Amino acid sequence: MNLTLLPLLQQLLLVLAAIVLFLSFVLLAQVRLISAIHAFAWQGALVAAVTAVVAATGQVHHLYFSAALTLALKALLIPWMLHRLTRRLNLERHTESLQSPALVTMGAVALVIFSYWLVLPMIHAEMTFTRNIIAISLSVVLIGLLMMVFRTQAVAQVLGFMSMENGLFLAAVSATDGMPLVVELGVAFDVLVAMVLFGVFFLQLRDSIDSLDVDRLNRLRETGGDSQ
Amino acid sequence: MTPLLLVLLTPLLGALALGLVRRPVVAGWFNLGVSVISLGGALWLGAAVAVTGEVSGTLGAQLFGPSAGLGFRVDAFNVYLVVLTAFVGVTTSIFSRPYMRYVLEIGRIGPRRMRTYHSMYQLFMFTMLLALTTDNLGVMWVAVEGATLATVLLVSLYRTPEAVEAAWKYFILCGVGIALALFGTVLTYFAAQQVIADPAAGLTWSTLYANAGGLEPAVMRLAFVFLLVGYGTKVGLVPMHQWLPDAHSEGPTPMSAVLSGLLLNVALYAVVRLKMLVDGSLAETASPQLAGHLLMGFGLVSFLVAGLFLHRQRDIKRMFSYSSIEHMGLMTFAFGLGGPLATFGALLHMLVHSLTKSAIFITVGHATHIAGTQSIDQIRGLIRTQPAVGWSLLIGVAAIAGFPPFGVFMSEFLLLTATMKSAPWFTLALLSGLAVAFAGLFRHIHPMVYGVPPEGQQPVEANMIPVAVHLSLVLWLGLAIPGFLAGWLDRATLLITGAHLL
Amino acid sequence: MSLTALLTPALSMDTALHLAGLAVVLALLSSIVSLAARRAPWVLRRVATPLLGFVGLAALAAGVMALLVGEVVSVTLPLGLPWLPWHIRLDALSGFFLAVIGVVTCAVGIYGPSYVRSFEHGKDSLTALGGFSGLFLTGMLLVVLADDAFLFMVAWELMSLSSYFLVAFHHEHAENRRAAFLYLLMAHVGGLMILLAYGVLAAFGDSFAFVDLRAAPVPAVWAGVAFALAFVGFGMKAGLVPLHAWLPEAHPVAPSHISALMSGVMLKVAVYGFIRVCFDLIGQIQWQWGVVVLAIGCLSALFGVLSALMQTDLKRLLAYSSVENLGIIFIALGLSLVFLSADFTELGALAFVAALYHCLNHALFKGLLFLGAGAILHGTHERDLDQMGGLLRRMPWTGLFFLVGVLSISALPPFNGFVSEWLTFQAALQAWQLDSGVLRSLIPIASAVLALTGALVAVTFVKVYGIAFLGQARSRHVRRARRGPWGMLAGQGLLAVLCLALGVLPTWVIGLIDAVPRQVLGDGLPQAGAYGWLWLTPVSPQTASYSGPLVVLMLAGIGLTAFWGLNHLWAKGAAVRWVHRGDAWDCGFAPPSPRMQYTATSFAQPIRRVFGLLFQIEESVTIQEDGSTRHRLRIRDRFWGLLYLPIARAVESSARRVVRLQSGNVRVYLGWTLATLVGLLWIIT
Amino acid sequence: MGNFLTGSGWGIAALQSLLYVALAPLLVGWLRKVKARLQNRRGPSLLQPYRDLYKLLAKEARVAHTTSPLFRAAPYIVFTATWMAAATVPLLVVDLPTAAIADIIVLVGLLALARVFLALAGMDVGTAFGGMGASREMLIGALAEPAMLMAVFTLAMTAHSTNLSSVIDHHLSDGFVLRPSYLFALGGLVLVAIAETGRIPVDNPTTHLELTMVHEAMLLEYSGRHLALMEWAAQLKLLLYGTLIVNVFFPWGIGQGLSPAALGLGLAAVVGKLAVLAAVLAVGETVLAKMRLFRAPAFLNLALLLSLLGLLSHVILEVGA
Repeated sequence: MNLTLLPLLQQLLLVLAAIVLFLSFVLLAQVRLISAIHAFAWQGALVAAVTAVVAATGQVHHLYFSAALTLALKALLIPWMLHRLTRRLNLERHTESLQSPALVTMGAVALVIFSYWLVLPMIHAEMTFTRNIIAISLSVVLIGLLMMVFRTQAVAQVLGFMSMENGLFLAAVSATDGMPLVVELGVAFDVLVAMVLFGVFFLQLRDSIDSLDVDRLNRLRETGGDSQ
Repeated sequence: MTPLLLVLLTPLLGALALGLVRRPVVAGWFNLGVSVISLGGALWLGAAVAVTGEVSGTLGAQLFGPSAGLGFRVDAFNVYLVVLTAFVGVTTSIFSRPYMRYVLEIGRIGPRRMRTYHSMYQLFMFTMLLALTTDNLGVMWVAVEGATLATVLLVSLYRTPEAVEAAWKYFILCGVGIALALFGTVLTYFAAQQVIADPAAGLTWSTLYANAGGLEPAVMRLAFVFLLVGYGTKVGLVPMHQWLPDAHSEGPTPMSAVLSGLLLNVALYAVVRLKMLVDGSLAETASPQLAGHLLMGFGLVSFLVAGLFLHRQRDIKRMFSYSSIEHMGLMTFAFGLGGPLATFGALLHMLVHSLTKSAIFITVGHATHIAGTQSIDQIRGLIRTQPAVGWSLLIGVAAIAGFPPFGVFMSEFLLLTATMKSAPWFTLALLSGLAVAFAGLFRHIHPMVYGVPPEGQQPVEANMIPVAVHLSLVLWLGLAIPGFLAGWLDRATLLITGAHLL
Repeated sequence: MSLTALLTPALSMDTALHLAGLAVVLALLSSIVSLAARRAPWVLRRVATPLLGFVGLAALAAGVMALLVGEVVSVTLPLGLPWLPWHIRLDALSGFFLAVIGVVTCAVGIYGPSYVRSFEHGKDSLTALGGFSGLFLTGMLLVVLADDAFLFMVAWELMSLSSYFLVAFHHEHAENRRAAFLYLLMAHVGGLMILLAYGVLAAFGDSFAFVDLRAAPVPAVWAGVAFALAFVGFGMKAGLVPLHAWLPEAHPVAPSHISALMSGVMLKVAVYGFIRVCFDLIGQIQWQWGVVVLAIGCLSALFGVLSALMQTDLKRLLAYSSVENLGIIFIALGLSLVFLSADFTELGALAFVAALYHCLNHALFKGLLFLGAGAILHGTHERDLDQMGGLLRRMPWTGLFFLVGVLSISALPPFNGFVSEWLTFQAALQAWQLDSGVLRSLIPIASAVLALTGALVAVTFVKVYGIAFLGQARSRHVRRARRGPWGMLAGQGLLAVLCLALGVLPTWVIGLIDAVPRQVLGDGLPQAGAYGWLWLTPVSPQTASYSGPLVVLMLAGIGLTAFWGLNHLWAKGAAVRWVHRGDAWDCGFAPPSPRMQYTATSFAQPIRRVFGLLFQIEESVTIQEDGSTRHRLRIRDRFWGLLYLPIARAVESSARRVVRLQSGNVRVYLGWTLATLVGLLWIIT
Repeated sequence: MGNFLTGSGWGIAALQSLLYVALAPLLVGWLRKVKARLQNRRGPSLLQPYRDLYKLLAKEARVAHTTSPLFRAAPYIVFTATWMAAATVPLLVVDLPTAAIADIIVLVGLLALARVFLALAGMDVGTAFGGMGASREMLIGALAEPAMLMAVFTLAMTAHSTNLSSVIDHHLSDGFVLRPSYLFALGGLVLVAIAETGRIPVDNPTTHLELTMVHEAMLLEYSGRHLALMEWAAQLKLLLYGTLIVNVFFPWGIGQGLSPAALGLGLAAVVGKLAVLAAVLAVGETVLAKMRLFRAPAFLNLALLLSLLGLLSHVILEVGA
């Protein structure tokens, strides 16, 4: 793929996607919760921007709508809700360090390479542009998952989850010019409801275990103590 | 379209209305009424499908244009699941009415949460029915995610630390799984865009299936992995199953019955639909059976591991949820095996497992009510205290363990036969798995139903009609499969595998 | 089924089939009627259990008729899978086993009503007892009648499941629950094996109907696999060593009349299954099968009888003895397989008939003995031999019938057990005709084992009878034993009379059974009755002959003459009092007390020392503080440690390992998801 | 078999059976006489066993309170079964109908029947000795019976018949053949006979020390005619085994027709052979001592081994292929 041959808008698209990926790394490594929420908001905004750019390149009008939706939801509403929740839960100053950040970051890098390797055989040569975008979004999804694995804080886990959704959205928009409107509306609605429910659960969790440390959720298990 | 609307709108409107009904007693009856109406709709739909072979159409075509609306397709495969879902919905709501009243009486929940419960119950039914009937993969995803959202509050309904924990795990794991499934859906859509002109139809299953041969194999392969891991989480395939026992054991018992009996089926239904697409796409490649092999692998692992899990259980509801994992594993294996015989067996197994397992969960609800605990060690002498409950539990477990003359035996017989024909060596694994699971179930069941009850254990008011109905149906299916059902399943088999069995 | 067809006295297969159908319907009816027993306990005693007697009668009539006519009749029922309806078929083989089921059931039907009366005031559910008894019989009858694998399996598992509920009838004792669990587990595994055997055959045939299985062109290797699976599956049900562990646990804990059915009949149904699959369906017999069956049969016979000898619990002893008898049946079947594989059809038929005859005999005398044990249990509430003694004087009729059972099972002339063992020996003695030297030398060893077994059985049952019925009572409740009701005695009496009749008139019985090998193997025993009904000459008159009637006649003649001569003629001549009662000789020490008698344990002590290696024996003598000594003896089945415990431990330890998956940490769970995803993605590219 | 069933055949059979009963005490008398001579005693008269029997028959029978009717029935059953068993062994001539009624397996069965009743009678009294004797008797019987069956099976397989008459006929028609299998079978059968008839070294028929008794322990409570029948049955059993050994392994002299000459020759031959056998037995008993009970299994295992070797050497060495 020769970058110079691409139209400017597509070049812009690549830049934006790269920043989305970078923000995933930021999310992964960020120790301060508030900053992580900010990073997430930026990621959402970038995804919205990507959507808008795709809408502009492809003249797909309903994508403008989804761009607005994404911006509202991912960049504004959800971060705002998270913000409010952290304040309510007295977590503004909460920091959380990964146990071995270097290793986790290396793992994330490996996942990026893996994603790229994965999509390599996928598509005919003329569509390399799309393919690479898919690789990026796949990496964002996987890093989101990785973040959920390594973050012990419930809010951080939700951030990871939401960042996965960002990756999905990136893929949907950039590779396929967006999904049918019904589906997109449905997905957005589900994400919103999920966020509301997450909020409910933060409160329930704090009520029941006095903390949002998911490692302390270990009552339900089979190991330890003989069953008979 | 009318029956379809009846099936879908009844629970949706019911959910909204139930959110407003304040009196728990009324809500219980209302819930039952709503379920009965949807069952009526489902039966009507079934009759319609029996006559015409397939009912399809688009809802909201006027609103969004013919291609953008909600496409529906009800064929032999999903219609029996629709009827099953509506049916179990009714019987469970029969059970749920007195049971939840008891829960309310002992103060585990208040009237407000009771409202949530009933409303979510119907919402959950709606999402499942939607997932089953829709022709759009995207909508299906939305519906399955919606099912998660609807049930997650139910799991934490009791607000005990365990319940909250279980709900959180359920939410996170299924959320992640479903997100991965969405990625798979996106990839499928992406593959579809290469071959299907109308972008709006790119997620319509019927269209995709018709063009399955043209879908890019490399993309579909990738997509299927995501879909399998995603929906597989929801099916409860090992090693993504961990949410399942937690959610089943901590939620209210009627919820466990529908989760185990229905939700898992719906997720498996989704996997099978997608497998059909992938099979079409991979038919010409070097590994045409890839999807099947993956399913077989996951199925077998789930089956064996869940069987072992059964041996170390302390909680009766957890135990039966592992049993559900085991059976879902078996079905997954069978669908993976492919071929008309295995598919027919798996379809039948879906049916009988749902019926039996929901009957068992209902009985377990009564049993825990009698003993006042879910701990296996403290449930004793049920047959003496309340013979109806004790015997139902024992017979239900015998049925689920695959003893004739119950239907589970029939389907397991078919599955084993099919396995023996196409993959004889797996039979050994299946057999040892069955034996291990069997031992695991019965070693715990025995002391619970037999023996001398503890001092002061009293019988409770129990409505055993749903259990009796379910078990009689399973018995009937074990003795003879009625012709119309056989024809139905055969048509579904034809849809899935392209070949008749009969 | 029309009533007129039933009433037509004509002997025809259709009538037989109708009778068999009637038996099934009656059994179901008995089961359904029992549902009322919850409200009205008398239903069980007055309706449900007597109905079983009629079930037995119908089955017996159907079976005998099928044997007499010697043809085949089949029908299809509109049940089952859409493409595999239930096939029913009645031929000589099914007829024979129907008769076996029928005759014992008949006796149980007579015996049962008085026996179940004692449960009416117990806590255990009478509905369960009656309902599952009926289903149990239904299952057994349908197994024998089934003509496709699916119905066979349904009936088979129905039989297992309902008998399991009967084993768990007295469920308040933990060991009974354990027995029931073990039973059900092994029955399930065995059932799966059988299913697999059918599956292997069906893979080469068109469908699961027996017609197609019979016609299936199975390659030799797969035939061997099918045979092995069937042997393991049916052997598990038949209680062959080392798959016998459930049997001595499960049979004793069921109510006694059910134990009689389980030991007397259900094990035969397993034999039926084995014969049906291996002789009839697979068909192409290989000599290795015969050797395997022979070896396992020998092992079971010897181990079974030695274990029986070690027991002190009467019903457990009887259960172990069933293992031994099934071993003998399988020895005969093994011989038959060996001969058939070498194309000696007539000799194969001889051994086959011996096996069938022993099936029938075992059903009769084991049924009789279990009913007797039930009568003792009813009269004394005691199963422990070491508490019994002197029962012959308290329960003379039961004692007499039990003695008949003891003599029959010990294979003593002129009772029925002897005839079948004699036939087996005759078959074994024809080994010289075989070409293979190895087989020629193996078969004599098998017959040596058979001989040893026979002798040890005699020891075992001398012990049982001597300890339980003779001598003096060893406990107070046994001293006050009650004579059983007439119904119970009549049930035992019927079987006792049959035990003698089958020993005295073997020619007639073999004439009936002959239809089975003629249908299944294509050849019978034309020589058996060549010299009329007095003489049994299975191979040829020159080779061997036995005349049961004359033996009885002479025994009775000489014995009575001697008795009459000595007591009357001689007594008149000599003017002395002829019998004088007195105390037993005390050797000049303390007068004999019941506690000085040999006990069941001490009786078996010499044999225990001789064959001790086969068991895990823990024996210890401790001296108490007060100077008295205490002897502790514990005998365990070696196969537990060799076979069962390792499997149980393996499952336990893998379960313990597997549960680590459920560690409780949601992050670990997510890690699994991630790992699975990455792993799968890796695999597909 | 057909040629067996004639009227005169039945008559001779009855005569032969009576002869068994009549001769049995004589054999014991002879045995005791020889033994006494070997021990440098004069010993009782040859007819002493007859006198003993007569004396017992004339005495009153005492029966313990604790016994059941079985105790009184047992002597008749034991006597009858033993006699019946003996009747099937050709004494003077072959081809009698009694041989067709019951072959060697039935013979073993009848002896087992007698043993079972003997043991049951022993246990019926309810004393320690009865049970002890029964337990030991059954142990010995359990081990002896298979050995005996194996030994006779060797014969039966050679002659292709389990009918004793046919076996003897076969031997006579074959003439003198040296068969390894017979050597083993003979050894086995002799050991079995010693054990079964309660001779030294397995049991001592003359012992009066309760703890060492086997056979006598079961008879402790018997008296009068019951004891007489039991003793007589034991003597019959000895004669039976003796006849079996001499007539099967050394059949020469036995009559093959029903003529008086054949009968006379047969009688003379069998008396002579039995006299020699008893003398050999007496020598054996004089030089050996009684074994401990738990050596008896080893003794009988040897018998079983010999018999089995006989059978194996038959199928391996003599049938060929």
